[in-house]
Amino acid sequence: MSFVEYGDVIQEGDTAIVFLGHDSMFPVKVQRGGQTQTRYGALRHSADLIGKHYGSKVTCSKGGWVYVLHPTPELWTLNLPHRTQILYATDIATITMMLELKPGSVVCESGTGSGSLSHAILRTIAPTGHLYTVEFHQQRAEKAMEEFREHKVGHLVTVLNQDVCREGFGVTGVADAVFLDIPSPWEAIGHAKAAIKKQGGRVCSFSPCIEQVQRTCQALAEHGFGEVSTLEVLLRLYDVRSVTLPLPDFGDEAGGPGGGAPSAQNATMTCKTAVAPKEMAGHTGYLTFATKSLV
Amino acid sequence: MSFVEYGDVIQEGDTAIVFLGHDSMFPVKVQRGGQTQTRYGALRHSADLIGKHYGSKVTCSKGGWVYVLHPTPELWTLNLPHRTQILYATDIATITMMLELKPGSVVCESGTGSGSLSHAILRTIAPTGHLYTVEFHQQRAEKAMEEFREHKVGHLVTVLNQDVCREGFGVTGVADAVFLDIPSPWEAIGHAKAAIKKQGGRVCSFSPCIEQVQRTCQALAEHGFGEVSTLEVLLRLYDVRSVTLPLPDFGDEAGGPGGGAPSAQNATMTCKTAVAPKEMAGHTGYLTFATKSLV
Amino acid sequence: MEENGEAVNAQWTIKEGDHVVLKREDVFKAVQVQKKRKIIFEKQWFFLDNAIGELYGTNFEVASGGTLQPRKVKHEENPQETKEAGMDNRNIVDDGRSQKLTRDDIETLKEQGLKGKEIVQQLIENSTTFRDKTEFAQEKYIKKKKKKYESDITVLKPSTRILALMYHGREPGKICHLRYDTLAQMLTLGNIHAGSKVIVFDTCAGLVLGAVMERMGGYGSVIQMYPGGGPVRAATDSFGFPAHFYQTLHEFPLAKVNALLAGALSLESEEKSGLEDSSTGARELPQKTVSEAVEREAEHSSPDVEAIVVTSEGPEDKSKAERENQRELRVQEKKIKLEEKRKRLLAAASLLEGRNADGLIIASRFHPCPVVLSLLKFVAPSRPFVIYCQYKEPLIECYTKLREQGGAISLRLSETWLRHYQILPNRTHPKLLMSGGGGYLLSGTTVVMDTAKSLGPQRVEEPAPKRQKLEEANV
Amino acid sequence: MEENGEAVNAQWTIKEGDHVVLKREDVFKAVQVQKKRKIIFEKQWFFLDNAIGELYGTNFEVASGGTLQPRKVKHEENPQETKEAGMDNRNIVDDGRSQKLTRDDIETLKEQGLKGKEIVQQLIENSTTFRDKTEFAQEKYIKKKKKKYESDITVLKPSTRILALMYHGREPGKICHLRYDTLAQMLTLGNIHAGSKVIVFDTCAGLVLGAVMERMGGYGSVIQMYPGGGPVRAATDSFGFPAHFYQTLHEFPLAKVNALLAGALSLESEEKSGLEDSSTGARELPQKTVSEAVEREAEHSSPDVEAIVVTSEGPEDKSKAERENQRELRVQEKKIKLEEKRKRLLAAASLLEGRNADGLIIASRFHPCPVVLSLLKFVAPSRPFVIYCQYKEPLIECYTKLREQGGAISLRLSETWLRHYQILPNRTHPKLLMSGGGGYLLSGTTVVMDTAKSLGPQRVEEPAPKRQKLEEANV
Repeated sequence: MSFVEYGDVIQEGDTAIVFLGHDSMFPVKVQRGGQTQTRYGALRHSADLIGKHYGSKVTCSKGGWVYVLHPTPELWTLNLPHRTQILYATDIATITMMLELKPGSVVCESGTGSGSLSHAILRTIAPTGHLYTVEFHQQRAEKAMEEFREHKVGHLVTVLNQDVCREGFGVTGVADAVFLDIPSPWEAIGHAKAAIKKQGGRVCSFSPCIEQVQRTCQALAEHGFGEVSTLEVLLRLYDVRSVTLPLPDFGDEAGGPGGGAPSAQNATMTCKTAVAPKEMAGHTGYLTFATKSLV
Repeated sequence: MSFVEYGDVIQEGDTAIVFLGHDSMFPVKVQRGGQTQTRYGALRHSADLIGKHYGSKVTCSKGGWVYVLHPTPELWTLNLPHRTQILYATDIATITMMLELKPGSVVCESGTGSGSLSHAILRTIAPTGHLYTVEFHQQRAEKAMEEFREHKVGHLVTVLNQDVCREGFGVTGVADAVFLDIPSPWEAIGHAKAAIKKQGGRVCSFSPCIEQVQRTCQALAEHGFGEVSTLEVLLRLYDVRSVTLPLPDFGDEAGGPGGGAPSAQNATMTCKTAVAPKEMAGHTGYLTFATKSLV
Repeated sequence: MEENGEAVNAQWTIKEGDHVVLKREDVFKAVQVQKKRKIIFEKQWFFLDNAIGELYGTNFEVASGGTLQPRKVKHEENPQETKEAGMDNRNIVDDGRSQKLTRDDIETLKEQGLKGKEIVQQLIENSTTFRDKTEFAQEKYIKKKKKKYESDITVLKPSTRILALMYHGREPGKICHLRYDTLAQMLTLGNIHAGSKVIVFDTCAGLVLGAVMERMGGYGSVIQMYPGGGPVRAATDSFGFPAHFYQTLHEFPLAKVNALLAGALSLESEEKSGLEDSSTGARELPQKTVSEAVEREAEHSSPDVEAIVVTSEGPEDKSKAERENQRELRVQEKKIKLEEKRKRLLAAASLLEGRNADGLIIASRFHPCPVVLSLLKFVAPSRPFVIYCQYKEPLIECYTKLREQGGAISLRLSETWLRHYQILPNRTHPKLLMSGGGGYLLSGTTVVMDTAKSLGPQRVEEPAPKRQKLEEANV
Repeated sequence: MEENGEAVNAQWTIKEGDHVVLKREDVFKAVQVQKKRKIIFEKQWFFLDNAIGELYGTNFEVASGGTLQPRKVKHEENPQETKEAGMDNRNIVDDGRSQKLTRDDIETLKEQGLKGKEIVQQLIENSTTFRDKTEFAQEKYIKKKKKKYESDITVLKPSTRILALMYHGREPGKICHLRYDTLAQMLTLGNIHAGSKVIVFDTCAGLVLGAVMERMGGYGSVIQMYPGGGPVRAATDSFGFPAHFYQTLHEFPLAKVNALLAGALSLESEEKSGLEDSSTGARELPQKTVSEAVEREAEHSSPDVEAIVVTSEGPEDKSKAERENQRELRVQEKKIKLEEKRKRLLAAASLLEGRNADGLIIASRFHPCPVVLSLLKFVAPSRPFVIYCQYKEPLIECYTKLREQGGAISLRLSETWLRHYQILPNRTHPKLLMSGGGGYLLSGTTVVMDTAKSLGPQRVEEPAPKRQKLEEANV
């Protein structure tokens, strides 16, 4: 297993996802002799995990069972330890396509944060691309590199612990795409431009506040970026349900209460429906994309 | 007929709505001896309209027919002559409820514009309320007053032709609610405050751009308004349709092309669905509400 | 109009017996003002006695012993000056020791008599990490702390806005998850206004009914259709309408709709059946009480519906008669009530019988299809109707049925998206949480039903070219 | 890796035969670069001859005779300086005479050789009402005028982003109204990446297939399932993938899925039926040509799919043989093609037979239910699948069936809202028009199918308490 290559069988050193039920799961680093407690009892790594197929149902010591899943960047996003606010799959998907990432792409990113987007980028640019990710916060930079190695994508990534606004990405003229998720993206636009290939490339900035977007768009225009476009993608999840609606009783024509009419007292009608949740994420951030054109 | 009182029968002087089909209608001022051309032929007012019930089907000279509808502020909004950009029912509904308008409310409005919101306000505050509406543009102010009279709501409204930012609403301490749809609402917040009753009241400002909202919110805070809340309401209309989806042909188990299996070549499945239109109004404006509290 | 004038004078003062709404931050609660009655709101308890005689809109602080102290000067709530948001969390090391004030310190502050707002301010100033936290974290922090230490309560006059917000926030299940902006659409699309005759069928605790009544201002008439034993008006009562509003309110049981449509509910037959009904009525009564009890769980203060009806008839005599007399009186009262009920039924029936209602508003947990098909028969042509449903599928069915049946045009199935914004200097963005859905509406306009079909070559709603420009259009 | 190295050197230069995308403003068109071939784009015609040898991303102006002139210096497009939006339309009196330039003046300007941009500028400067118009009206005005007089064309390398934008904007019907952001979700939720084995079934002109191939970068394998006579790849070809990408692409007919699942499509039987198939194949061929002709209506430049397949086999001999030889040759070629086709079928079958695909992506006009239930059988456990449908109802059915059947967890029905913004000083707001809907997705993860049901007391996806915190979780 690695985050960029599927494996069939759980092996020592793998990061597996233990799935307990809807929206309830956690990652486990599989270690010979290791043991993990779940609410259905213990999972013994050697006996219950190693050698099993990913996607298998595994019975815990208390008799309940779980599924053990192969990690993907998307499952990781749902399970990673939060060191910062993170990007979720909906924004990640949009960023990946709008930055035109594909195998072989060279990408610059800042900040690394909790590595949610980084894993998704690495998945997409492997096996021939490279990610330069810049993180201001030292502990976070170190932890990220450690995770990349554990997830067997360390060879695809360079983590730099520096201030991107002052020191840039540490590379020049190599990137196909640059992604910014920092408080003052406008201060890094010049560095982004410098990092991009001379033949051109794409840039994306993620910002929660509209004022950040305004300043960033201004900086992009000043640096000669084209196709500047700001958008927002919101996910609306639906809950599939069977709902039963009562049919009203209009009585009989003689005015008797609760007549024996076809629409009798307890008549109901059932239909399948997809219901939006009571609350949803109403905003994550604005995504601003731009193209550095051929000069 | 008036815009604040239903009538059953079409009378001379009424403004009736001629409904030709989905999203195709226009207003007609009913006049004895008058005649109106439609694509289904002429409508003779005396013979075809006057004395007929609202909601009747009327046959035109070429044999096609139309429905003649009683005017409502909402039908008027869809049919009025545009002198400016106008507010539509979705925003109007939100404004009316969030301003707590009801019979007897005294309301100040600026600008009058094409009178779309004005008619809706008048409908709601009749028979005992009053609307003071301020319009900068003289021709528009005059045209609005003319329409109010024609629609028999003239007694409920005072139209002022002045600059609300400099001269205010012409009344003090009488309003339950103030509505602003002007380029610089922040310049009129002081006047809005002055117009509202000493026991308090509500204010709403409609602005397309976020910068206007920001300045307005600042002005509201500076003038001591509370419960400042900015929101946006978007209408998503659905088209109800019957869609037929083909069922794929997986062949028979012997590998013959297009087998006589239950899922035969031309099998289909039909379902009722509600489809969103390809394009919808993505933004009209931000609505900022606030309360002038008891002082 | 006399009582109207009286109402104007009195309307700004909180009086005993008033239905009011308490507000703390964004949380509302509808209560009736009664002396010596303990109110529990947001985990605080207090008495409203001191609110009586104060003006609506007054802010109160809860003092010791649960008494309310009016605050005359109103501050803005946010400790704005302390807000210097660190743009991200980069400098935060969570060591669990970022709050320099200990629990004991806080207790001491409280004992020193510091007000809630001041305690929150102290907490913020003593938090070493506050400035480094992102705005989102800051908001959460302030909100959490505020909730714990602040206690300002405002007493408000009820309104559709406030009650719709309150129900949606606290008990959406009781109002079929009808969101306030959706209710707003219903009132506007339904052209609800003074002087009209509107049919309302709501199983939203009477919230929609109350909203309609507010918009009619006591002019015109409302016929509330109800299933089961009796109309539910818990939310309606929370509006605190003046008594005369209730004189314009009628109710009619769904169970008699078929009879009325068949013309079998004539005045005479109903008068006869009135006597038969007396037992039925009695049987229905407890049923009704139960259903209302359920509806009113959290609205302890709402008076009984019947009580209100009686109130408008004048005060009851509280004579000290013998037991026999009392029993006699009770029988008599019951008879009067039943007679009253019968009269009201006939009055509602005669309003419906004309089949000339000016509007129809439906928001129920029932399948909307049979409801709208039946009740639309009572509506005059060229009038709007609006049907709410929490789910889209039943309205798709309604749409199809109405298209097949005819008699309705401009059918429109819609939904609204509601988005709230945070407007703050350099921190402007949509709120991070939004409502997933506010339900669906089907609206339309009635027309004269086409008895002889296919008169012309047109289809009822054939797609037409964009707005036709006609010379006479604006004559 | 040699051809890869070659591709790197050549990839920035426009070459004859390249698939490129033309861009003007927000409008795209995919074409193949061919000499002396007239291109019509946005009501303008021109030849791409001069583009050959230039770099991708170059802007061209259309000069007389339809030749392209590269513009080396790139200006920002908006005549920003003229934009002083009157905040509303209050001062505009529409007298139909606001444009001081007459049609003749404009023609004169054109004759004087003014470029489109300059004409638009002139028009703006000569419009008396322009400054008084609201921003919305101004944008409309500029756009209208630009469209009429400007002609800058950029030649771009195709990508999923560009082609998805192009199809959604120009021919949404051909891609089942799949919006680009929805396609983006599919690729991410499907964990599409180099080295995996992915099953794709799309009736979106092969756009989804192309997007998947782009994300796989020529590593791994893709099996395209197709209905009818042959796979449709009009959009796929527009990506201009290097030839070696096509070596990783396989196709398998839906009509043989049951046979394959039943194990009846063994290598031997297929070899025998290969001969029988030859007539069938011939019969199917014209059918395919028709369906492709329909799909390619607007894509005149796309080469025939078979041609590409052959290309990867090497250049054809163009010997001048006698008629007999030619006929013989044609028969021979046909045989070779059929043999090739049979081999490809078997290759695809053997890829599927392992039932260990790493992902399944469906975006079709067919009812998704039977499709997903069949094709999911070819997918390994613990792999993602994503199904697109323009309508929600069929996916609700899919969801229900999959829950009943088991073998899939984390089922998620979703939709995305896409909102574009105008970011301009003092005029920032969401765009006034937005897409009404981008379609719906059902996604999930396969698991080992439970043969003996109800092993434990749990239900497969029982609602669980919020994220469990476990000490070992992050070991």
